Amino acid sequence: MNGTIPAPTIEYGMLAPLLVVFGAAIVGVLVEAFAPRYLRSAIHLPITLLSLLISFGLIVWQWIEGVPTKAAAMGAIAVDGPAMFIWGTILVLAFVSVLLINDEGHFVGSAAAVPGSAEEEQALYEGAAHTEVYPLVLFAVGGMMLFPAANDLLIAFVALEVMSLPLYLLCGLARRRRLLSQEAAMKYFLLGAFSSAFFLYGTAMIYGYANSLDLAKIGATLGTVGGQDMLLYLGGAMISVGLLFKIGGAPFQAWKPDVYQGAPTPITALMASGTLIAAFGALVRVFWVALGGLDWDWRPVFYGVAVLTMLVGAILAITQTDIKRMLAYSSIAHGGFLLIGVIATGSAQAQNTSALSGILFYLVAYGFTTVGAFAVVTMVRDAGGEAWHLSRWAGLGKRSPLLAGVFAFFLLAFAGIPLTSGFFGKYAIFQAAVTGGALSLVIVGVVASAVAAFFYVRVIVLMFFSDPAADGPSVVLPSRGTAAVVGLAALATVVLGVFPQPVLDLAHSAAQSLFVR
Amino acid sequence: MTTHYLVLSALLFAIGGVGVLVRRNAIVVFMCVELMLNACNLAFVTFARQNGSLDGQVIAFFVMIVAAAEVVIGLAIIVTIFRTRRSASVDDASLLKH
Amino acid sequence: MEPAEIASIAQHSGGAIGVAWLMIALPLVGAAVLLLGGRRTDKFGHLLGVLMAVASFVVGALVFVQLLGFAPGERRRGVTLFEFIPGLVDNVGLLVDPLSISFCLLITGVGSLIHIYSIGYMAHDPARRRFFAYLNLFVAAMLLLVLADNYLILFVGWEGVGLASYLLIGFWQHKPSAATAAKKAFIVNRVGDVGLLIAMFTIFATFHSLTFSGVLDRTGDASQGTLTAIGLLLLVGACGKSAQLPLQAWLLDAMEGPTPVSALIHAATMVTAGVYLIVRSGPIFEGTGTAQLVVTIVGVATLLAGAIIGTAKDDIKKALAGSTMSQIGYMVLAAGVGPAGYAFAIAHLITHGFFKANLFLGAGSVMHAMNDEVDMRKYGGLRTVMPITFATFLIGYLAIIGFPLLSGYFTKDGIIETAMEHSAVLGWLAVLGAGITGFYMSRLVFMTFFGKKRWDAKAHPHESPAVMTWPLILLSIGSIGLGAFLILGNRFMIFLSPAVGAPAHSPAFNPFSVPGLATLALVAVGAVFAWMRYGAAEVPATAPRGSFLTTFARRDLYGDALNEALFMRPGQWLTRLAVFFDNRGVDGLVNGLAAFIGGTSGRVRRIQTGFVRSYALSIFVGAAVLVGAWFVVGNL
Amino acid sequence: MPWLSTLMGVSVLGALGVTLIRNDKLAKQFTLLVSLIVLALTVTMAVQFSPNGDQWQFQENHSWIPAFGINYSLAVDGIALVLILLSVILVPIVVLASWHDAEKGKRSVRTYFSLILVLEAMMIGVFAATDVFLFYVLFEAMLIPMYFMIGSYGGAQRSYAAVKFLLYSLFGGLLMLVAVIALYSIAGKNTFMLSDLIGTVQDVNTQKWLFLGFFIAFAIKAPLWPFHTWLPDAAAQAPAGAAVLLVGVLDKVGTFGMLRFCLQLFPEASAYFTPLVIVLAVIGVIYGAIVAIGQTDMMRLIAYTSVSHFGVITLGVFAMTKGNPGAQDAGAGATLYMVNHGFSTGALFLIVGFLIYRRGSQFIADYGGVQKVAPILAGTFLVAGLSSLSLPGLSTFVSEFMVLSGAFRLHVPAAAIATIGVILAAIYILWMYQRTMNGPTAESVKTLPDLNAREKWVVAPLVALLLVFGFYPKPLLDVINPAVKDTLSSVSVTADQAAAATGVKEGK
Repeated sequence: MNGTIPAPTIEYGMLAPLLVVFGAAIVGVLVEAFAPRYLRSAIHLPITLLSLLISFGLIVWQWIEGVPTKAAAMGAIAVDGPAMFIWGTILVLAFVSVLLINDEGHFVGSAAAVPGSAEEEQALYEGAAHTEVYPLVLFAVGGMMLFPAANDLLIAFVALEVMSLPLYLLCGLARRRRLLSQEAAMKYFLLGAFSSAFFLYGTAMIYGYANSLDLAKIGATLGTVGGQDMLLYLGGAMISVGLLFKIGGAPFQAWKPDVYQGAPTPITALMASGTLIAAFGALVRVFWVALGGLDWDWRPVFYGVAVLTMLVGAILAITQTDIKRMLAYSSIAHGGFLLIGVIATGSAQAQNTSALSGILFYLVAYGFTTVGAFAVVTMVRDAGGEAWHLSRWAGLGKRSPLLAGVFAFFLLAFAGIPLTSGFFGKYAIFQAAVTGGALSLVIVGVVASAVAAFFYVRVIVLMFFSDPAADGPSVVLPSRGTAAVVGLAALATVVLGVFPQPVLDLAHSAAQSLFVR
Repeated sequence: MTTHYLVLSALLFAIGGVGVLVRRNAIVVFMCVELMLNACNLAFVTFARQNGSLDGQVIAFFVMIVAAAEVVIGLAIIVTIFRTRRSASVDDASLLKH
Repeated sequence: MEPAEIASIAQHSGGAIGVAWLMIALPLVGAAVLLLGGRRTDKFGHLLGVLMAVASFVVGALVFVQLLGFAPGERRRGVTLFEFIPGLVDNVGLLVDPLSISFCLLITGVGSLIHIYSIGYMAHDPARRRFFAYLNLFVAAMLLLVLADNYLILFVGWEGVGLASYLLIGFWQHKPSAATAAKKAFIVNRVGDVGLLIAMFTIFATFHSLTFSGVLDRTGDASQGTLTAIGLLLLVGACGKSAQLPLQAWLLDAMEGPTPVSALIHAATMVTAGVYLIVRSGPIFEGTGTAQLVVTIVGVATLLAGAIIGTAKDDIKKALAGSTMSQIGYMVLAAGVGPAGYAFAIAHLITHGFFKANLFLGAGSVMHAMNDEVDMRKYGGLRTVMPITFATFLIGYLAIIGFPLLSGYFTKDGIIETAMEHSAVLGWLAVLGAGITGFYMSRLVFMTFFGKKRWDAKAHPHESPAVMTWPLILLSIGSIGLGAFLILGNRFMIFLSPAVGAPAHSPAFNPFSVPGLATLALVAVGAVFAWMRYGAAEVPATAPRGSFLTTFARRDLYGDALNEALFMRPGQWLTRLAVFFDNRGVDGLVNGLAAFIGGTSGRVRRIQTGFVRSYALSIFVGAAVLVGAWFVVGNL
Repeated sequence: MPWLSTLMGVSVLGALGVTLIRNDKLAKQFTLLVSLIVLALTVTMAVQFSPNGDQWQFQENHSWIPAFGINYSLAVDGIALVLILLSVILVPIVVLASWHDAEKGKRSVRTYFSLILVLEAMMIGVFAATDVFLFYVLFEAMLIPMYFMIGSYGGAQRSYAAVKFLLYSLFGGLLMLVAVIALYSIAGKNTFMLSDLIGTVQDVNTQKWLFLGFFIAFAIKAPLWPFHTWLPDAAAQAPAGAAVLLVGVLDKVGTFGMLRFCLQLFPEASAYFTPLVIVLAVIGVIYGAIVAIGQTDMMRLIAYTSVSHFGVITLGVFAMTKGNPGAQDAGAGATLYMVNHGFSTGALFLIVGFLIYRRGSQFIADYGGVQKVAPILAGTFLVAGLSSLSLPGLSTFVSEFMVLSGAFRLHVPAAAIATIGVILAAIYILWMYQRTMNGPTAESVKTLPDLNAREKWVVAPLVALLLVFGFYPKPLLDVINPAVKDTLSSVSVTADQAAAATGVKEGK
């Protein structure tokens, strides 16, 4: 002990994208506190969108300037290629989701009011709105950005919570079907908290083993400490519980269908894209940087998880009758496919690069398609709000061919039909896996894809080949925001399916440097 | 010596975990989660002591703050659902299934 | 036996032979014009058809004349037409030689007469134009069959005549029996075709060629076993087309077609294609005694079977069909004997073409007069009302039973003599067949033209118009003189020998040989017996029950029953089984798999109970399993 | 001039154009025009193809996704050329034949015709692709337009049929995807170009697995017994025009794939599996025919005949193996059969489609004696049927003979048993003909009109092609034979053997 503690250095420049988002979130809170009610919405939206844009711009600028090769904030936050790629993706998807969120009618006027009570009526009458949604979303987005960049398990934990806590709340804010919404919030919250306890306990064990929470240092410690393997295994397993919970890996997937179904659809879109991307970013970082030397141990375990996840997702989706639940199961299955990519890593640099770039590309492709799909879900409504039950979708292709066509296209992308983005995503992952020697996993993946194709195709059958019900749901004229979302998502799905090269290049160069240590 | 604390921490964590599984009241379930977090804190502090570094103790503070934030959110959600359903039993909220 | 020497083929261009393809093309164009022209050609369709047939005959005659101009050893002329399948059959070519030209003249000659006859016979049929189109098509295909210089093109013609036969048997296709008969004919022929196809595969695999010159000149290169296999397979093909046992069943049903069809296709020409095939492939058969033996056995068996069937039929056309089977049996028998028999086989084929066409057309004339009645028990005493028909029919009858000095006498006797030389058993069986022929043909004539009138009340028989009787007259001239012309002095044998090879020793016609006399005697016995039963005695209007043997003959020797029991019924069962298996088994497996996955999904989704505590439990257990797994894997 | 891209481009632009035309009738005429332009362009291209020139002609090669080593690479050899010709000839015919097909269901007529043109572009691309990955992409993407054509415009069971078709094919395709990826990794050349990949997989065991991945996909597509059960459903439910494109062209991609990819990429494995495949093919020939005999629905019947015919084609493809002196004949025959079968089955489907359109029933039992009221329809039906049973003089015979003759030199019993199929073919065709066209005219068909002018124009070119190539197959064979020879040489048959197989040509 020299008595002097060196002052921490913070690379504000590198962290600027994060800081912008968090800053904007805090501004949002202030707006909520001080701005008059009727102005709030008008102030929030520009702030939110602008902050996301600025943040994105900063990332682009930084990318052009050159990707940093050293972790920022005393090694706590790694602003490296993959992190920046993920940031960019999350920001774009968040931007798109905000457009969706901004649409009228998704959120309850007063969350505290009992559903069906006079109080609620009053709130609706007054046009009350939970404008807190915007800062909450920004906080969540900030958390999503921090999570995959966390180079320290403590930061990871904090990021996890920063990302999750606003989402718990957002889940409970649906205007219609409020019982479901509240139930979803509660389930998500309790299970989320439960799983982060596991994550934290695992962190503690790792700390006990390595005497550090810095991922790089943990990685360096592996194999140098004798007789403490128990701590390491326990820690690794527990951490993976927390991470797998977030991506919905089996057997930790149970929350996903319920929460996806109950949450307001724009929030589901944000979760299904952003959270998944963030969680995968974190998972990959933790398991490569910190536990990369232990891959012989975690790889078989993940192998089992991946197989189970793909099969559970694909098989359970088949008999779903609710479109949002079905998409949730589909998201589980896609999580399984992505896990193949995680397992595909190997010792060789090139192999790791191709696996990582595969994962990154898949995340982009899936993220856009899924936001687009949920955006379409928001537009198909009947008297009771969004028409979730699949039987209500019958004959949609005849009523509004364009919308149904776009949705069918998204579904085909989910199914991984060539000339859609989903195909190249899957291809990139499978290819990395085959090269990495995980052929058997790819075969399971292929079988799961075939099974999964069934329920995507079934929706197309309903929309196009069945006759419409007499009192079928109508398609609301999309607001400019929603239309933009659907259009952008469709465009991304096409472009990534036909000319994936630019994005592949980006993902590749992001993955090239791998993670900073 | 520190092993005992670790065992205690593990026990607390397990008790918390089992509590989540067996208790119906949402508040109690949530408290059990808090118990698990605190078990983690105990482990952090123990390891800090064992390894002779301060990090673990600092971490414990971080965790407490996060836990506090979690309480705020959690109670808000639980109270809302209680107001709606007049029940704090987690088993009553099971509309979303299959 | 060593294959007989046959002359080599000289490529030819120019002259009539150079345009020999016109023989085929003319009727083909006729068919095309009539079929594509539709109703517009109704008015002159029959005339165009006749014109094309006659034109084809004229070309054939010119070709024949040119061919005669060559020295005997140079009478095999090849004409290359156009490229076909590189590597397999490089060119489509024609082979004009004594064998093929004989057939051409028969086909176009008899064919033209039958065309002319049909003008009258089909005068009242609204679809007469189509009939002539099909007849033209047949003539073209048949000529292609005999003129082809390789097996593959032969097969094209072979199937072409099958198609024409199918179309013509089913010409009155609104009649279910006609449609069924047509289909049956085609399918049974296809059984034979399989034999021919596999024969061609084997030939190509062995000789790397399908041209006659490429194969038949090199039979020595192949092993005995291969030659036997090829021979037997060719025989299967021949059996199908020529209605030889065991593929005879279709011919009797084929009589559902209009009578000129029966005359042209199912008596004079198409059914003899099998004989042509065997004779043309002579070197192959000569290289293998086994195949030859089988050929002769099939021939004898069929000649007897056909004759027996002929004795029991009351349907005049079916009786004649049985007779046709039987006569072709003779030809096959002769063809199986080798070069010594070829000339007789073909000569009999030609004379048979004349007298059988004569008989069929005569029968048609009778039917024409009797409102299409075919049951001979309803005829009787027609000789007075239809003198020309009777006279020509009588000539045909005498020719077929081998009455001395008429055509059949010379050619059939030749066959019997040759067979006798080859094998006494076969010879005597052939003699026996001749005796039966005497019986059933006499029966036919007596029942039709003699005895009491047993006509229907509505029947007003009359002599047919000249357009029908003139062909009869011309055919009966052939029936009288052709045999003597061909056989005496071995004229035909010598003419044919460049194409099929000369026999080791030329048999001279000997009218007083033991078999010859025995034949005459047996024929006489048969005729007398027939006179006693059907001429002198009363013919009952309904057929008596008869003995077991009669039933046996009436039911076509149980050929159909056998086919039904052996193929049709099991086939139907197999089909049903296969359909069931496909729906329930193969498709069931696919659908079952889908149902299984769906069922699994339905059951497994129950784990998603909706209770947050059960989700927590799954996380807890999952965590425990994960931890356990890490430990297990880590300590491996 | 980038011929192949132009062809695809014209089709795709046409497809887009059709969707913009508001007037249905105009849209149809436009579609017909586009398809005729494509046909004209293709013929112009085909004329410039020199049969004895380079194996690959009209090459185009652009990098598409360099990250994965994928090229947009097109070229044709003789085999691809004739199959493209088949496709572009069938499309205008199908368009003309489907004039009123899409109107029944009150569904978008424009979409239907647009889908046809999209499909046309993909059909051209899939045969012309010389990049394995590009082939795969089109192979799978083709399913989608066809899926919509069956599902939206088909019969009562169309959803079931469409889903079954899509999932079945997709499953096969995914297995192939695994093999494609594995091939890429094993070859390690960072390219999917077929020419670069040939001969890269040396290990026989690996070859076997990769072979299976490709083969199962193709066997499902083709369809080979026992992977065939999707076809009767799809063909029976699809509108006749779609059925023609499905069975006539799309399914050919399966056999084409076997020839182009299985044999060339995995020669040893192909040789290893040849006995198995031949057994399956022969079972398919006989089984398909027997089941066809037992059908009561005409469209299903024709579908099963195709199962039988695909058996023959597969037999031919796999008779193209090392050491078979008949390899050249078998391969050229199989290729020719693919073309002929397209015309023959196409004609059959379309004519049956006309019949069904008139009477509104697919069941044989609902007909009888149609010949009397509609002789031209009956006549053309018979011609198409006869080509299906490979009557000599019609082009199917030439190819069937070549295949069986070629296969006979490899395996006598297999070819002999397959030959029995010709009897069964006669039974199913003629029995169907008899039950529908012959006999007394059924009451319900007494007023059926005969073919109208448009329908005659549909049938005439098909019948003409069948007849012309039946007697003069040389133009096609001249193009096919060198390509087959080149293919054979990469299936490692030595030049001498191939020459011996071609035999007579040089020998004499």
